[in-house]
Amino acid sequence: MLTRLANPARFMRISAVALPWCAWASCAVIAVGLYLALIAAPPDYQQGEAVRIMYVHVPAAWMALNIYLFVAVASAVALVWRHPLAEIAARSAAPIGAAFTFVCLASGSLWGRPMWGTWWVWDARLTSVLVLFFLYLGYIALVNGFDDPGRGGRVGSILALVGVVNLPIIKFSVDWWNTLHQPASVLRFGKPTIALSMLVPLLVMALGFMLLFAALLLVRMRTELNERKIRALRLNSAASVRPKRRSEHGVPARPAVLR
Amino acid sequence: MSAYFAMGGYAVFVWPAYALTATVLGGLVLYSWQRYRDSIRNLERLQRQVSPR
Amino acid sequence: MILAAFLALFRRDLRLALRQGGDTGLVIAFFVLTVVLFPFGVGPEPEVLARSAPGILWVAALLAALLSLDRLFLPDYEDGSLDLIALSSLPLELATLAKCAAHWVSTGVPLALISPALALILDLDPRAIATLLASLLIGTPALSLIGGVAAALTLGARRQGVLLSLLVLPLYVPPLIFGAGAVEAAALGMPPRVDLLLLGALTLAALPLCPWAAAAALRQALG
Amino acid sequence: MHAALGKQTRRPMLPHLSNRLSLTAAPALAVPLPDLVGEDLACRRGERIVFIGASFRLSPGDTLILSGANGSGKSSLLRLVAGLLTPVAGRLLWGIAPVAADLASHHACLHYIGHQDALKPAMTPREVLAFAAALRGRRLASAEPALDEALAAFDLEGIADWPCRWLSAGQRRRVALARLLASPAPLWLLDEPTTALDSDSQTRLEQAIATHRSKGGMVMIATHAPIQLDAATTLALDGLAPPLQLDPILAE
Repeated sequence: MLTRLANPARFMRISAVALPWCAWASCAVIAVGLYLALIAAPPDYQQGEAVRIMYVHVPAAWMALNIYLFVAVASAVALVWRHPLAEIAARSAAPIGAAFTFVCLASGSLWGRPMWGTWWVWDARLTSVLVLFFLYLGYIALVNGFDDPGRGGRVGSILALVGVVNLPIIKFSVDWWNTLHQPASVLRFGKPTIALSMLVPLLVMALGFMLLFAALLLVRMRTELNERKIRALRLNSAASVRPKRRSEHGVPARPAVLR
Repeated sequence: MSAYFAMGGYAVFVWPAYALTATVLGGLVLYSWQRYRDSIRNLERLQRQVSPR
Repeated sequence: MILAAFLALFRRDLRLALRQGGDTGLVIAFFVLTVVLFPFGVGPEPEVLARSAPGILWVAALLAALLSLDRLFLPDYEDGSLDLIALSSLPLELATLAKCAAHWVSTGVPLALISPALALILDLDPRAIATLLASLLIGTPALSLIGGVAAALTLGARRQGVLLSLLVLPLYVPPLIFGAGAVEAAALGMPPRVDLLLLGALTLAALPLCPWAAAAALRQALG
Repeated sequence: MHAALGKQTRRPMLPHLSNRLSLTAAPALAVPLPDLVGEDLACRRGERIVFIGASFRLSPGDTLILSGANGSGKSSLLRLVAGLLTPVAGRLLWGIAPVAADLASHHACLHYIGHQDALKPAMTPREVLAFAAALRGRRLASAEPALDEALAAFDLEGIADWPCRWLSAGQRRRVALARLLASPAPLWLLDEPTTALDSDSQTRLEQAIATHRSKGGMVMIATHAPIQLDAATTLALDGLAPPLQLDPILAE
């Protein structure tokens, strides 16, 4: 499947069809999810209405982690099989992941305030998401840190792999650190056993976020491909302006099919 | 109706959470869509310049 | 044959770091200065300082190691020595290992050796000073190795200094947690063995993986 | 002699190649070296494809001069032949053995002198040459005579123990060139070697190249200076610029 999608022209055709579907589907699913989360779901016996923040916080946390894994897999494909489209997928997905991570942190902080009286609670999971957020920022800064976008992409792929290897280590060390310094709050931040009426909105919102990710990814990848075409056209128009001194035995005009 | 918006006293936390999510994700959607439209427009303009020659 | 080249590169880097007297002295001065600044911030009360001494010492050591990281590959990249090293009989992975080892010896070891003196300034519990020395000696190789990867990744980037610290700090969280945790456990009288073992595991894991990743990054810089 | 930590399986062709390549001060090579052949090489630097279809054949004792305007890819071709750059198309071969099969042995057979001199200000020329020889795996003890010979060849004995920050540009260039003789390698890749050299040093360089070629060595040189090289073939890179700059992702 992967190699079939490798051809950018085919990708553009497929994504042109898939994009509207993804976009409308994500809007519909998120709308349903919001209705379920804000209206249909019952308040929690302990936390009352505040539990509704969970329907945004938890799906965002899932997306934050899964998108980083997506970036890592795309980077591995880009490095191992020299797959140009995979590099563009990784580069386009990272900002979306960073946005979801930020949403997760902000909603977590807003949820922590009424529950534990502090805007930021150093809970193991929330702290790991914070470190993940810095991994995202590091990747995005590195990819855009070079003048030559190709160079940034390849180096970013290596960083994504280094990051994904470190993720479980960071998660383990933060949990270890958390057990050492038990934070002031007594109520464990863990999710209570979810009643079905609470689980459904959670899953619907998660599906909505996934479709939103897919739609955004396709838009950003198409933008990246267009920008590459623009750069190539500018490079060629600059090249054609350069005087060709040895035009008598001109090199055959076949485009060089390059690895 | 207003009781609903009070969110059992937690309105000041629940609504900002959803508003923030909407602004961040919505902002990213608008920004990406805007850049997408720009890239299409530039590409067509460049292709018109190159092809008629 | 390869060992001769490895030792040559290691000795040259070490001599350059020590001969110019720049890196090592600078790093130690930064370490001492950072630690000394804390009492001005949190106040001189001994029990406050003693309570947070492990964290202060480890964060300061970590930042001091971070300070001299961008000098790991950049001078060689700019004056063409990196081409020479890439074309030598030494595989690039071993070359990065040699450079990270030289960086460790010229910054990590001095930091560890001077840390007991600073522990006294912060009234750290005397029982923990031995553990502090051990944790820094075990942990700083991991800092140099992970830092080596970040330095190789950001080679030739715009604003390399800032970018390098942004990449490295999230990866420094595990060594910091285990290192400071070991010292704190010792200060509370508990056995620091498990923390030190975990820290040692980090360093051993970093030993093969980081040079491999750094070499891959250097090849991008050379090509 | 060469215990390469080869990750790939060793190709039968190359190891015996590197054994024969110990072009020490020994008399001329009994067994001739294979030719260095470039087939239809194409090179990309950053986003730009610099040249396509570059082909050449360099047999022992030959010199190849790369000519072309600035930016036509002379330095890129030298870096590509040195193995620092991977070609985007085409192949580089020793005789029939592709270089990509065993890059470590290929690196052992060449010297690459780029635009930069790769000198550390705090090190002296003697230390620089000793380090360069050690990097190529020469024991320090056995390298001593070769160091003195290299220093003498480029008239550097007087300043052999000055730190490099005291040296002028020409002296620094001579130290960089002295690396060619500090440890033997049959293939010399020289990028603008005569920059900042005075006429006396230039004749020393021409002499070094002549003796190297007489011993069966090969030289590939990118230069604008009128350097005196007899029976040298030329590869013009100007006509090889591709008409169509195609980004690989759009090429399919």
